[in-house]
Amino acid sequence: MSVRKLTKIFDKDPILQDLDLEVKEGEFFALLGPSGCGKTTTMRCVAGFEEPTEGTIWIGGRQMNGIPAHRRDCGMVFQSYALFPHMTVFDNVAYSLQVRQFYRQGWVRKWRVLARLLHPRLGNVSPEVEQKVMDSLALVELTDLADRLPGQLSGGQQQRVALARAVIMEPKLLLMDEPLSNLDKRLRQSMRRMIRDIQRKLKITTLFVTHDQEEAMSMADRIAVLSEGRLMQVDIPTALYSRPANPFVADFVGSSNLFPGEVLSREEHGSWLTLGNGLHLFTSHPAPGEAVDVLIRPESMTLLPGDGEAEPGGNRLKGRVERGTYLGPNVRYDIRVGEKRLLVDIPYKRGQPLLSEGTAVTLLVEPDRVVVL
Amino acid sequence: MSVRKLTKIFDKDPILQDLDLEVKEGEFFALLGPSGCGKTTTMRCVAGFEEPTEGTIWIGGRQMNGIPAHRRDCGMVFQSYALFPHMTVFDNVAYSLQVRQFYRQGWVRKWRVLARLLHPRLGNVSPEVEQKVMDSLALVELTDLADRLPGQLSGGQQQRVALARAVIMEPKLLLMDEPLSNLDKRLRQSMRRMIRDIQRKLKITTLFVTHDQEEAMSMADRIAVLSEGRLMQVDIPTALYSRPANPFVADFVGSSNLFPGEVLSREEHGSWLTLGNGLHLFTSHPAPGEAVDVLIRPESMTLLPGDGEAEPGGNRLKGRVERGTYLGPNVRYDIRVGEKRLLVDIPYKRGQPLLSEGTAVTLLVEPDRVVVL
Amino acid sequence: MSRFRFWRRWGGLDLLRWSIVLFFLVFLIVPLLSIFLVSLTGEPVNLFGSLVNPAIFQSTVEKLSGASLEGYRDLWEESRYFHALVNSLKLSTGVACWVTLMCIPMAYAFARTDMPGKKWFAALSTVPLVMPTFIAAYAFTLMFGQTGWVNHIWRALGGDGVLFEIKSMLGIILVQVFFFFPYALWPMVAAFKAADGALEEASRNLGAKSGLTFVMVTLSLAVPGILSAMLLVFTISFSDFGTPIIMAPKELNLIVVEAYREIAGFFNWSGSAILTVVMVAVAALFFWLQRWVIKGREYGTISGKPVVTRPVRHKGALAGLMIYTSVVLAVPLLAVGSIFLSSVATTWGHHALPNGYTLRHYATIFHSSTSNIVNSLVLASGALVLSVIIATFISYFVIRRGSAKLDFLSSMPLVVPGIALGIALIQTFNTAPLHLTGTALLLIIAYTIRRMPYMIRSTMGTMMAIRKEMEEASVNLGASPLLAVVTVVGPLLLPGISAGAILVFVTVIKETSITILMAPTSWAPMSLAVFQNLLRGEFYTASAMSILIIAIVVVLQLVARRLTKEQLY
Amino acid sequence: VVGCSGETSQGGAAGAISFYSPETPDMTKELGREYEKNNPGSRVDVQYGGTNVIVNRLIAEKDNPMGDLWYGGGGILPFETAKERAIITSYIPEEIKDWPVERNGIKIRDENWEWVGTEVFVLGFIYNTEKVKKDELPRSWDDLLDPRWKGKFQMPNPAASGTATLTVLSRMMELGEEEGWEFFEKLMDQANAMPDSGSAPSQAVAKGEAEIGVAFDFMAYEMQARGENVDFVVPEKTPILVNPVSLVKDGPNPEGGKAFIDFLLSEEGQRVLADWYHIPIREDVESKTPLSLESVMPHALPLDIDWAVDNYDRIRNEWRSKFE
Ligand SMILES: Nc1ncnc2c1ncn2[C@@H]1O[C@H](COP(=O)(O)OP(=O)(O)OP(=O)(O)O)[C@@H](O)[C@H]1O
Ligand SMILES: Nc1ncnc2c1ncn2[C@@H]1O[C@H](COP(=O)(O)OP(=O)(O)OP(=O)(O)O)[C@@H](O)[C@H]1O
Ligand SMILES: [Fe+3]
Ligand SMILES: [Mg+2]
Ligand SMILES: [Mg+2]
Repeated sequence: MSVRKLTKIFDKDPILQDLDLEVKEGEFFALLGPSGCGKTTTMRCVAGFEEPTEGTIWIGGRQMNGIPAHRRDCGMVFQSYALFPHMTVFDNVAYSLQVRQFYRQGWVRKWRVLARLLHPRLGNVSPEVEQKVMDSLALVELTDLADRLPGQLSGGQQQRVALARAVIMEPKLLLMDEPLSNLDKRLRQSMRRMIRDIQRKLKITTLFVTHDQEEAMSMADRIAVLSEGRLMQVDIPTALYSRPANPFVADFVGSSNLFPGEVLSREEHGSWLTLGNGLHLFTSHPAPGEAVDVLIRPESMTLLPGDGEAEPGGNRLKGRVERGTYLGPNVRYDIRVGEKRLLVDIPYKRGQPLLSEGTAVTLLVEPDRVVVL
Repeated sequence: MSVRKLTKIFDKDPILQDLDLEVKEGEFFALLGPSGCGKTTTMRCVAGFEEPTEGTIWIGGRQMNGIPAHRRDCGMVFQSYALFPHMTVFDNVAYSLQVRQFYRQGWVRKWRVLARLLHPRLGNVSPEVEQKVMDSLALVELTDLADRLPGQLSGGQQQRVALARAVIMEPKLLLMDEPLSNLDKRLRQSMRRMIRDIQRKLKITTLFVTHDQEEAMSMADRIAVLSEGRLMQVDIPTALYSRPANPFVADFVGSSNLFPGEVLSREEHGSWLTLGNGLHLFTSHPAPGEAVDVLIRPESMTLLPGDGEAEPGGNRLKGRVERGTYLGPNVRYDIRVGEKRLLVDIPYKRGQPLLSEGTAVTLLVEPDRVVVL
Repeated sequence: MSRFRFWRRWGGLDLLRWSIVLFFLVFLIVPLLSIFLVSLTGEPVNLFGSLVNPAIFQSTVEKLSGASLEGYRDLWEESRYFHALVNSLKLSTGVACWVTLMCIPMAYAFARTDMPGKKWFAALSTVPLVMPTFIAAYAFTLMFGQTGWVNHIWRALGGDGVLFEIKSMLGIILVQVFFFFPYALWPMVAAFKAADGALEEASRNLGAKSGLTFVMVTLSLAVPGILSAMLLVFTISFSDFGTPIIMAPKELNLIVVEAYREIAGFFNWSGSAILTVVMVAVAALFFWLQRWVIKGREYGTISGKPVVTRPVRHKGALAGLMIYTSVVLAVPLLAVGSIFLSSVATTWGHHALPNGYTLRHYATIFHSSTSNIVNSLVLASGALVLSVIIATFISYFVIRRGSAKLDFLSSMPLVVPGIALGIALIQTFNTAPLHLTGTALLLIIAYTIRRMPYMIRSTMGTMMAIRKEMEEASVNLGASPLLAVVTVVGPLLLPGISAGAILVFVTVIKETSITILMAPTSWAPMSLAVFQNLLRGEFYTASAMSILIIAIVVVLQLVARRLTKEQLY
Repeated sequence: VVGCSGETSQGGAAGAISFYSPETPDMTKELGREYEKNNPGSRVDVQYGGTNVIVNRLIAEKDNPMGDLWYGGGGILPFETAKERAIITSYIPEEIKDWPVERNGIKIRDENWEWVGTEVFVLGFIYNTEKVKKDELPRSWDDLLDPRWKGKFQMPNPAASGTATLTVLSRMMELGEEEGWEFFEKLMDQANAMPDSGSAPSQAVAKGEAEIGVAFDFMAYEMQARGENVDFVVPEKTPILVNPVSLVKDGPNPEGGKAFIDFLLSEEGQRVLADWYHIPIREDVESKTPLSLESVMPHALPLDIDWAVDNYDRIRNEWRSKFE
């Protein structure tokens, strides 16, 4: 699947601008970006619900512009689930299979299928369809709600129905718009696994929108970061995280400490940077120019009590605790250093209380963890 | 706000059973639970959209059963945002204020307000209302979309409108049903902060549903974990995480390694446990009985190469890497130890490649990190 | 988008669209065009005939050569027509507004509450539709005329003269209000059905009491549906001549009556054709107006994150609504009562009650018109099926593809006086190539064309409420747009459809003006029998007939409801 | 030809005849049955509709007529219009080929046989016997202006009803136009309504909504027969004219049409009419109505039909511009 120079304009303001995406056969490709950056719109263009204002869309080597949506064979999980309120969960999921049957069958059975599509009491589905549906309902753990109407489901259940409905048709291209946003962590993980397995098994090219970059990181082969309809960076997860192309990506992918800085002097192993008013850092990375952006990931620092003679080496920044929050496995501290505020994550040690506000601390940063953009 | 013996039955199957919740004045209380466990239903009962089959609901010391929804003064963010499609973003947010105005005003101005409510062109809102609305739109970063219709917004934008609409009325009780599920991490964090600040500033008692326990952990004063309509545990975040009441909670709150085990022998500093076939662990915690559940958090282990003579002490488990996945700041390894499979999180060191499948490793667990349930 | 791509894009659906357009072209536009030509020539012209038959072609050419605009010139000179137009506008606007306001509470009650006795109320409130307007007017005379029983009571209570002068604008308005309100009621019920309960909850949660919530959310969201219902009543009242013909005071003249007289009294085709053209123009104006108002108000409320809407159960509200509904229904039902009296009357003089009672009239009709009953049912069903199919797709095209022309096209028949339409059809189809005059088929088609607008009005209301994602999802799952409409949009439209179905079926059963002109003897339906009796002043038999029709319709409706647990009310 | 409702196109007297008539359906059907009895194998297809509907239909079908003959229209005026429209054609029934155009002051056939009269209609007053005493009854049209009838009188609207137009025209002929109009100015003040439908006034009288109204004799007598408390007065000078039948131009089965006309004028045909309270054109047939040709003739107002036809539309337009 690929998109060339895609531009979409809603009443005069451009939502997508010259978007270029290359998704390889069978690749799991994630779209990442702030709310309102155009992810859904991109998908809708690919699926064929929006006419691109400009640009072309290719699926499996064929140009898709002007090809009706129902002939593009790409399943989609809508952000607003778009379940059929008048059909039971079962029929919602069975829909695509039934439709296919309808087109394949001879006239007599055609009408049977149609009848069923119109009303459950008017006919019943073929055993194999039933089988498939129950299987995929099992995958999303909804077997016992098969006969409910969507209106009687919880948010997460509805979302799972939408998911099952899309994957069951085993499309050439799978478009998923935040398919897991309403699921709890555990369910989300099993769903991720499920999606991944299906995707791997069937080699379905997948375009996956999520607002949760941990999700993107853990699932995607490659990730594209959008901002305001523009492509920021496309890369594999690790690269994206450790070598972001620009401050936006750096900041968006994982929380980060990002400051404008200047190069003071260049030495063989790296260069000295200043963040202004006496904050100096040594980095082992080559600095692109004079005025640079300096990125330090919260987890790439160690926190030492007092002025931390305990451990030598690395860059040392003295500061005070502003507040500490508890993030499950980690503790996050806001540390004030000069005027700057740095986020620091350190693994939570059991029984050890949070450092109280105002405690004097020293931050230790290895030169190779000071990234220069 | 409190809920006593709340039971809700939808066509014969009980959705909520004898639910007891005590939310203190001004507390930020999170509801956590798997999809379909009854979180939304609970909220709807509190808000007055569902009649409890049994049980009573108290807000600010007054019993609420039978009191119509509009007199309960509790703002709600709906899971399906329930934005008014015929009103602009601005009017959606202004709604509650306008309504209040409407009831307060004398007849003449009443009609003005009504007219405006009916159609923006038919009247304009009072300056103070306008001010407040624009402020809260600013808080959710939607100032420039004020005149759009909800249909023209992205998922996340809609969700933020719903959020603004609920908080602007500064209710006695704030009910939020997964208000951040469609927002990207950065936005989510700023929204969290906003919600927290408002909540602190106005001391609004808040009931907060989320599927993301990191969110719950970082925001809530206390957390209640539900499962299938039953209350599992209510406690402060750290306690919930480190001292879960039962396997379900342990497993649900953060990923975990959880195995049935038996007490072999008790010693003064703790006791020896076996997980079967030669897997022995020493724990420094008192074991409640003979057959116990053993919990080891992934991040509470250290991973040593080979048979890890490098570091002495602690429990040592020999195993092999099954796979490693990349989770932003951390790396998660699936380690096979005997028949058991353990999840281990270790901080990601830059440049260091993932351990390849099959690598022999040793897991180091301090006795005090071996939790017995 | 180039025609070619357009075709690839919409495939079967598009085929359908064009065939619908073709249908209207052949059975509506060409006939109306011929009417328009008549307005120039003053003589009938047979367009299709001219295509195949040189002789007819000849005469057509001659007639056209004689065409002139003088008719239109006269129109402007005749101030009378202008007054008539103004009067008609006043009347119809008045009726439309009154009816709309009156129906809102009832519609809500039917759509969103568990009002006790709902089923019966619903069945009964179609009764007014069944009565031909002549009968309705007659019934009102029986009640409010100088010797009407209401006025007898009124005098008994010490009043003098009459409660109000019935042969007046007010009289006409009353008749139309109380006998046309179901036309608006059902589409409005459908509109309220479509609203999403979650939104009302949100509003109440934000502090609005039920009343305000109703106005702000429920009502506002129903506005498109309500408007098109309003338009419907407007056009119906605008083109109804049954009532004025019987009740118009001598000084009040209405444009439809003028048109009727031109053709009935003068056989002045050009005159009446011109007036018809004027009426269509006026209607066009109002349609444009309506579309302009609801433009961009087609917000989907039937979303992909469905929430079950619970019916209102508030005791007080229910009681209130119930009383209100009964009061509104009381008037037409009393009218029916009067008709019933006259149907069992030997004769009915100037006294409050008939002079004597008999079942003779029923005997007569059972003896003479059993076949008519069957015919009516068959014809009505035929028209119904045709309407359902076409209406569903039309409202789809209109709302989704914004083809306003189709909307207007399909709604024109509302204002074309039945007699005009009938004549147009006869003169168009009474020769080869399409020699259909005198066949049941043409009759059914005529019924469909004339009554389908009712269904379209109500389906469109619902259509607007359906989110686009619904069909997108279905298309995305591999269904062609056509199949998507059939399997997803159709079922979601059900409330609208069944609302329209009632209107179509009932009105076809009572349809007179077309029937008189086009019904072949072998297919004469009940309405024809009623009309014959009416025309000969045999009001007792006519009454009996109407009562019979009413009974049949009510029963059918209850049965239908039993069979299909349809969600209309 | 797309299937036409079973019209066997086998013609002739014994074939299918489609018979257009606005007269009482029960009566016309009876006529049809009688005819079928006399001509075995024939099928009479009675097409019912108001006069205007029938005429309009004939016009509409002009290019391919469907009807064979047309009987009745509340007098001769519609037939005169029909002549101009060339939708009827002449036929001389054998039995009456020696009829004069006029018989004692009443035109009984068209000069060139485009229509022939089958019965006689008398325009007069229908009144409610419970509300009106015999001695109050108006003797002439002028008596209608008596205050006694103020607000108690009804007549159909000339703008729509042939009956009413006939009334107007006749008064014009009798009084001359100015006085004629004055008369109607006054008469309109008397009326409490002016419905479009020709039978409505009779209905109103029967119900007591009005006490007296303008109507044709047979309407009143039919009602009376049904038990209504109504009766009929023949004014001193009043329009009396025939109700014609004529052959439709280029009808599908002219032979049948002609045969049916013959039948209408035959004794059997006339008897049927007579039994329905019409005054048959043949003196030799006894009618149920209290009226008879002899009894009504003295009241006949000499009608200049040609004048009527010529001024038909003009008068009616003037009427409308005066009274609307
Ligand atoms: N109207 C209804 N009729 C029958 N069952 C219902 C209805 N509404 C909800 N349920 C069931 O009640 C249970 C709880 O629903 P609820 O919406 O409270 O779940 P939840 O905790 O909000 O889940 P989620 O996190 O997915 O939103 C679900 O299993 C759902 O299927
Ligand atoms: N119909 C429309 N008319 C005008 N603007 C629109 C319309 N639909 C979407 N937009 C705008 O286009 C932008 C992109 O919308 P889109 O739904 O693609 O965002 P998104 O990336 O999906 O965001 P989210 O993650 O919140 O769903 C948004 O700013 C939105 O306001
Ligand atoms: Fe009609
Ligand atoms: Mg989106
Ligand atoms: Mg929920």
